[in-house]
Amino acid sequence: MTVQPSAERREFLDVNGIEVIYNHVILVLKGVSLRVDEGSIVALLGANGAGKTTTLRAVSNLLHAERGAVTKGSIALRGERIENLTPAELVDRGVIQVMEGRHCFAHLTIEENLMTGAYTRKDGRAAVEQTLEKVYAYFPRLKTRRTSQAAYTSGGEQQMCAIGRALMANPKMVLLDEPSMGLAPQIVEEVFEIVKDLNTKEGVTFLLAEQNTNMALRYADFGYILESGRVVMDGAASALRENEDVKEFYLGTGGEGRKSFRDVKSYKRRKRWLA
Amino acid sequence: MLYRENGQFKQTYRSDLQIFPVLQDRIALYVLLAVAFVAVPMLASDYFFRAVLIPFLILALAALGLNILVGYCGQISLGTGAFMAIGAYAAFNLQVRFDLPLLLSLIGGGLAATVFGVLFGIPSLRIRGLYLAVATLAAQFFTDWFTNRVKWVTNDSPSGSVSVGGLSFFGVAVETPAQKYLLCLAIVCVFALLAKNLVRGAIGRQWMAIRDMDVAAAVIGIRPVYAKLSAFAVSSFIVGVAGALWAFVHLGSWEPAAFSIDRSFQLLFMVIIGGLGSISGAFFGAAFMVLLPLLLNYVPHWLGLPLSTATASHLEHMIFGALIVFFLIVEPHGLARLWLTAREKLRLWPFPH
Amino acid sequence: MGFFLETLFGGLMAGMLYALVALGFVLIFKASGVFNFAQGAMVLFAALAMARFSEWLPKLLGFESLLLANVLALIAAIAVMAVLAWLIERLALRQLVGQEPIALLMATLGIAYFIDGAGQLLFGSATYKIDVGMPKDPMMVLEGTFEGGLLLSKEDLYAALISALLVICLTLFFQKTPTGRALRAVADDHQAAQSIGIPLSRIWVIVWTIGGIVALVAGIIWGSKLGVQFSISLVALKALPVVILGGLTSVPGAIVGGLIIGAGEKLSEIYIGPMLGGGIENWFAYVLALGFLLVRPQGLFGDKIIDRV
Amino acid sequence: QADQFVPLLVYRTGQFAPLGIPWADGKQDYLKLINARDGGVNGVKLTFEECETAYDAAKGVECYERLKDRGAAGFDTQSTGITFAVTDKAFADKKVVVTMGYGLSQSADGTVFEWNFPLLGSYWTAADSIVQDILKKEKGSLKGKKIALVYHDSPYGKEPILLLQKRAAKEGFELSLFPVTPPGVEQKSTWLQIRQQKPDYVLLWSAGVMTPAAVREAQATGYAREKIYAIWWAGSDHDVKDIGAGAKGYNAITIHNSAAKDKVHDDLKKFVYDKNQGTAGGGEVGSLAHTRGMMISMLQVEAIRAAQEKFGKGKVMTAEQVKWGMENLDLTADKLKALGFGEIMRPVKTSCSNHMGSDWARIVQWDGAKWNITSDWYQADKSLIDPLVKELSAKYAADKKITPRSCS
Amino acid sequence: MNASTMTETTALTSPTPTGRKIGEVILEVRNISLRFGGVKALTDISFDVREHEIRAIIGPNGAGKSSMLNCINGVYAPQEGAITFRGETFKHMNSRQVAEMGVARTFQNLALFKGMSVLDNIMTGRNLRMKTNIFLQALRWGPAEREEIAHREKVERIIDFLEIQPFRKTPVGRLPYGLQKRVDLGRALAMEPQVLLLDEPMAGMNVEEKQDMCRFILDVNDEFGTTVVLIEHDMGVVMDISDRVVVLDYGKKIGDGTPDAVRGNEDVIRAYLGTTH
Ligand SMILES: Nc1ncnc2c1ncn2[C@@H]1O[C@H](COP(=O)(O)OP(=O)(O)OP(=O)(O)O)[C@@H](O)[C@H]1O
Ligand SMILES: Nc1ncnc2c1ncn2[C@@H]1O[C@H](COP(=O)(O)OP(=O)(O)OP(=O)(O)O)[C@@H](O)[C@H]1O
Ligand SMILES: [Mg+2]
Ligand SMILES: [Mg+2]
Repeated sequence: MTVQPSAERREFLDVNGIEVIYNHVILVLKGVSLRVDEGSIVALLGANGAGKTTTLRAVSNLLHAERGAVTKGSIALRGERIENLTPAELVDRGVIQVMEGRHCFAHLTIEENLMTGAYTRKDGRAAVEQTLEKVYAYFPRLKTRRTSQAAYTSGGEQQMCAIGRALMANPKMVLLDEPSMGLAPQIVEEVFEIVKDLNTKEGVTFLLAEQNTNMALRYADFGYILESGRVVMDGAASALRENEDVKEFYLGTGGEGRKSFRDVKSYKRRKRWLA
Repeated sequence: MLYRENGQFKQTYRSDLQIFPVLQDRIALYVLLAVAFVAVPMLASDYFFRAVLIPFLILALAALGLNILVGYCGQISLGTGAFMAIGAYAAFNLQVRFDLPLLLSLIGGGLAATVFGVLFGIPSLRIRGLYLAVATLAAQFFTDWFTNRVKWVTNDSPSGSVSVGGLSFFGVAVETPAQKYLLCLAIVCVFALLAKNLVRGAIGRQWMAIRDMDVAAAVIGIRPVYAKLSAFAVSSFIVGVAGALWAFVHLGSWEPAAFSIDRSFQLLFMVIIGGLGSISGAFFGAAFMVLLPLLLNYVPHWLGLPLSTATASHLEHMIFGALIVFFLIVEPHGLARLWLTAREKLRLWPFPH
Repeated sequence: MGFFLETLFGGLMAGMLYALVALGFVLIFKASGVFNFAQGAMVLFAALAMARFSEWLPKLLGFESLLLANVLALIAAIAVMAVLAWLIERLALRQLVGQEPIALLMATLGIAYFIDGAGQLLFGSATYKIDVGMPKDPMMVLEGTFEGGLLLSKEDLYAALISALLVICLTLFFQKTPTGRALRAVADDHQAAQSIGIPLSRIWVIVWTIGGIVALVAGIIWGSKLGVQFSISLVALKALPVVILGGLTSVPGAIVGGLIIGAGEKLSEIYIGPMLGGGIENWFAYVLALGFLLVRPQGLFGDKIIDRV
Repeated sequence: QADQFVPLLVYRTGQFAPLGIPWADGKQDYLKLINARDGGVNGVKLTFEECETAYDAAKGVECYERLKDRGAAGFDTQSTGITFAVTDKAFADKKVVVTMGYGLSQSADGTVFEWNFPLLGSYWTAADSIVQDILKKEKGSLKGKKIALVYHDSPYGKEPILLLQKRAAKEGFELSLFPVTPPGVEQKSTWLQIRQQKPDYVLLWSAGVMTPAAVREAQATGYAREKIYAIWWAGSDHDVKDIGAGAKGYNAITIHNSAAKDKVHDDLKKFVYDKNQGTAGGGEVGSLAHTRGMMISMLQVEAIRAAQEKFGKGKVMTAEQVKWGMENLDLTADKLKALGFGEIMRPVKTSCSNHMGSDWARIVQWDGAKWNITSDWYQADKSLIDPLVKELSAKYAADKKITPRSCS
Repeated sequence: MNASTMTETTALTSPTPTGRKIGEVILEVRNISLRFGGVKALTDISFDVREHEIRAIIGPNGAGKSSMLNCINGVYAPQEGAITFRGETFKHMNSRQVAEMGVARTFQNLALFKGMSVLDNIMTGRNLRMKTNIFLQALRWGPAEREEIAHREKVERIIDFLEIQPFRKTPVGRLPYGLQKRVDLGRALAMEPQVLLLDEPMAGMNVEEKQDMCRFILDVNDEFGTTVVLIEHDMGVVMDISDRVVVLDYGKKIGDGTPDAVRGNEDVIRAYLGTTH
């Protein structure tokens, strides 16, 4: 099921040693490099504050609005440098981000929200309608709430809306920031199935930042682990799943298998891979 | 390397709760105060007092008051001019009708403004954001009309313009620009300290909580009514005192236009440019708004450019507008934040991060 | 009765004129979430451009026809407003994406200063004339029904018609076109709009250009009434209660708000004013708006203010 | 310093710029003329600097502070509001304030207002003269007539009320008041009320955009423009030019002949404009506001000249000395003629107690294209105005604890 | 209470629910119905919460879980039904009253005070207990300062407990999501509540962090006997730490009971758990 990044697969996204600074003073990424091959699913893992969101923002060029900037390194999409493109130009090239924390358009209805996702599409109404139906098929819950203003839908519904909206653009690559957050377990499963589905059927590439490591590593081909703004470990998903450290800290199955949350004895001093 | 807080450990919460926990900052403040109270009165010219320092101080005070409302409590007000006017006219009436001493007139003016402010603050319990601006604008236009139309407000002055003279503070005449300056400075310092205490205390946190997310604030037990109205009250008190000072000390005689909507806008400008939710921001903002036009006015002179008055004035407008946009781009949180960032950099210097 | 009706009509017409200015505010707010304090300055700028071009172009190109002069000036003024919109996007808005509304509001105040200065520098600060042939003399209707007839201003009637037309077009644009939808999305969340590929820059140039054109229309009508001069920018203050009452995000709201404010302030001035010494219409308009807001905090037709936890 | 400095407070921007610009240009042009033609006042060159107030009192104060130490000639603030704001300061600083045709009406009393010079007329004299003209039209009786005052709702607009009330009591007409909230872009309700009440005359104390708005609204509600009388600040060319025929019949009061042509204009052309030194552009020269500006500068220059006669020709005068000159102006018809103002204005004679110098005015009417003189000169009714001046200046003195000086 | 003593106490705690004394019913929700226009968010829901227990509410997205909490603490006014809290019955309460009675709450979509520092955010939780008047505060005099310091000490302990010391003075807006959740919890804890309503406190956390969070919740529950009502989508967490579980679906209650009972419930499996769990 997992595919190793290999020479035959074309490199899609190449992030090379980027440094990101917020507000001119807060250094968050300290030289992050990663590579996403065309048609693969790559997971970005790490603790809260490790810099996953920041990395995704750097790729999709949404840093600017957060008063952040890439100060070193380069980002290339199929060999083309993209640091200076606008987010809209990136979407034109098929790269779209699902932002952390949903960011639905509060005053628009669910359906209008989804339709805005198709803003850049030029393949006609019919095709857009078709995609819309596809999204509704993925998330039936959205269909029942299609005329509600997004602000008045539940957290999970908004999350589905945000993902659906991105899919409406017919993207080549999706940057998913914590897609599973706030979703009910079987929806989480469904979301990952959708990811897999799009990946295999339509060849969409995914870069996902996820806290649900278990799920992420189950579906991803390759994974990177970030700590404090650095990549501390990378490898094929299957390999990471077997790694003892990963097991202990991210899967909660270190040592003698899965431990009850009730039995966790104390706050662990986090073990760091850093020197 | 001089600006470091290394080695300054805090043993008690009391010391951590100081306004300026860093020693160097405290020293800088004392130096600043010494300069302001001692050196400036000896060195500055009359022009500088009257045209720069006094308006700066009074407007800073008004901005401070407004900042409590807008910056800390998040209630946009375009009626600051009205609150100043109420302060000024109330103080005027207390002075001419009851012959109250200056300090009491000022406080009376502040109290009148407080009542007025709370009254026009009541809609804030229901109306929010820009929509609230309309309530404060109602206050503005109502006051414009009221001070113009209702005769006893101006002590039956037929033209509606009024004046005061012969100011004295605890028996000391406040006549020369330097004396006026010192009076304003003292008042401003006292208010700045009181305001700082409020905003870093429980009530300040209530204001900010209401500003940032009022539903959540209510859930943790903050009463929006109390928080909002107290912000209106405190803010209009300070603004009212500033209005009275503006009228008594700066203008001497005035007509209602002195507190028009332009003044309201100007103060809002100061607060935002200076930094919302920051006491020092009021001072930065006032300095910016008072000094910049003067500077822009003088620059062509210094450069010997033969600009006509009109051209110079239009250019001044353009540059002023452009600078506002520029500063917002550089730091949307105002000059005070810019200053903090600069300080943070200084702390790290010579390392970039 | 006749007088009451006259006052009422007069007020409604005046309200339409306010609505025309208010429309500019609504448009930009609805489409970018920015409350554009520069709207008044834009009205002035546009009117100045129109007035001066219609004066300069005939001289420059050597023709006499007033109609031609007006048409050419109109085109030139629209072009100028488009350039202005482009500059505003380039130099200000683009740099402020994702900032809090208050910072953007402030920026528009800065822009207002800039435009005021630039407008007067380029076009002069004396009084100029716009003559698009608006009829100035009154017309009398229903002379049979009421003694002395009812007085109606033709100029106001024309203005009202133009406003209504603009409103219909803009409402359709916002509700029915994908661009309209994108504009509303931008107003809700700049970042999210960017993230799904809505090109903020282009959108903003479009919106501000439309805002500029609306300002131009308002400027022409007010300018032909009052003469074009700095004070034109102050009509924005009359439009403020209108926008707020109608709802910041509602195009038809601007019209309804205008009608209410217009009629309300005239009636109040005439029937309540004398008791209070007169001159009350200015603040009364705001108090009226305030009264409505207490019932509907989002204005009559504004989007509901959302607060959810 | 070998030059005599003249501070020029002006507003070339903002709401009132259309009035302020020609006014400011006129002030400057005349100073340039004196320098170019006469080489200054008895050889003392005049220097000057403008400071932009935008009609804002606070900015005006700053300008005053900025320029007050530079020299000694009077401040013409161009604004009633700024005059209010600087009057006390000027008293303390001993600086001359010249307010020709505006300012505080009671400041004509030189015993209390030592440093203020509301030359040539105040709003009281203006209102009085207008009433005189109306009286004449109505053949001497205003019993039972209705007169409305439509005014800028500010101290400026309110100044004439006191006098009009006195006049109303005397003549038996009914005075109704219509305040218009500045800026006065929308006046429909006011004019609808006027249409309803049908006053026989409307006096218009307006400023800036309020004037064209009022005339337009009068037109739209069908109120006869012939029945409107405006104060001189609402009677300039720019106020009605664009309305053209729509304003035909509109009356305004003036303190000078509208005559745009006098010797001073010829000199101005010859010595200043032909040398490309002029301040004004286009057709401003000869407009009411421009001429008024020149008059103000002329009065300043003559005060300096008068002072030099006493304190030493060819010397730079101090403020104290200029004040003396202001108080001892005696511009007879002959002198005015020599100065090139013979056609423009009437003689002026000031004294220690009389700081106004002249209280004559006349009416002009717009014929759709230009202003025409339609009345002879009226002198304001001293029996009404003098007690009012006394009363209010005494009140001012009491408020300010000023002991009026003796002028005898 | 700080991290080191905590470790000891937790080590002593027995892993089974019986270790704590579950008391009487403290909060009872009866026949609550809530509609928004045509949307029926809640239909006739009843359940109770006992003192000291950890009560979980689960259900698919849009089931009405958050709305339920909003009803309990007075943000929404249900059209029907009543809530009994410690013997007193209310149809609708305002948020302030609820807070005064000792109910604290965290939010699903972070509702922190963005412009304030972590410390100040948590200090707001102490608001109800701070009594000095505004004048004393302005002078920061005697009682005002003493009070401020006393509460600061309490808050510092919470900060230690939640291990967010380094961020004390950071504006919360800049913190990563997971830490913001912790601050949210801290603010609620600062109220020293009797009942703590937690809306998806562990969303967006990795296993390690969830373990920490569970520890915090269990400790609060143990140490202070705080009753906890918890909404959570991570079944592992819910099954492990809760005493009883309510299951909502489309605004209706479809299950109520111990974790094991709920896990076996057909309806629940179909509507929520799916097959994998
Ligand atoms: N706008 C901002 N301004 C300043 N600092 C920021 C900003 N956004 C993020 N940071 C800082 O950058 C660091 C990394 O944050 P980021 O959001 O990328 O983490 P993350 O890995 O996505 O965490 P989480 O899993 O909690 O979402 C954090 O320490 C955070 O405080
Ligand atoms: N203020 C409101 N106005 C309109 N509808 C609302 C409002 N609040 C909630 N709803 C609707 O009520 C239903 C229940 O919402 P709620 O937020 O309680 O769901 P939830 O169970 O918390 O879901 P999730 O797990 O996704 O957070 C949803 O369909 C939502 O759209
Ligand atoms: Mg993140
Ligand atoms: Mg929820």
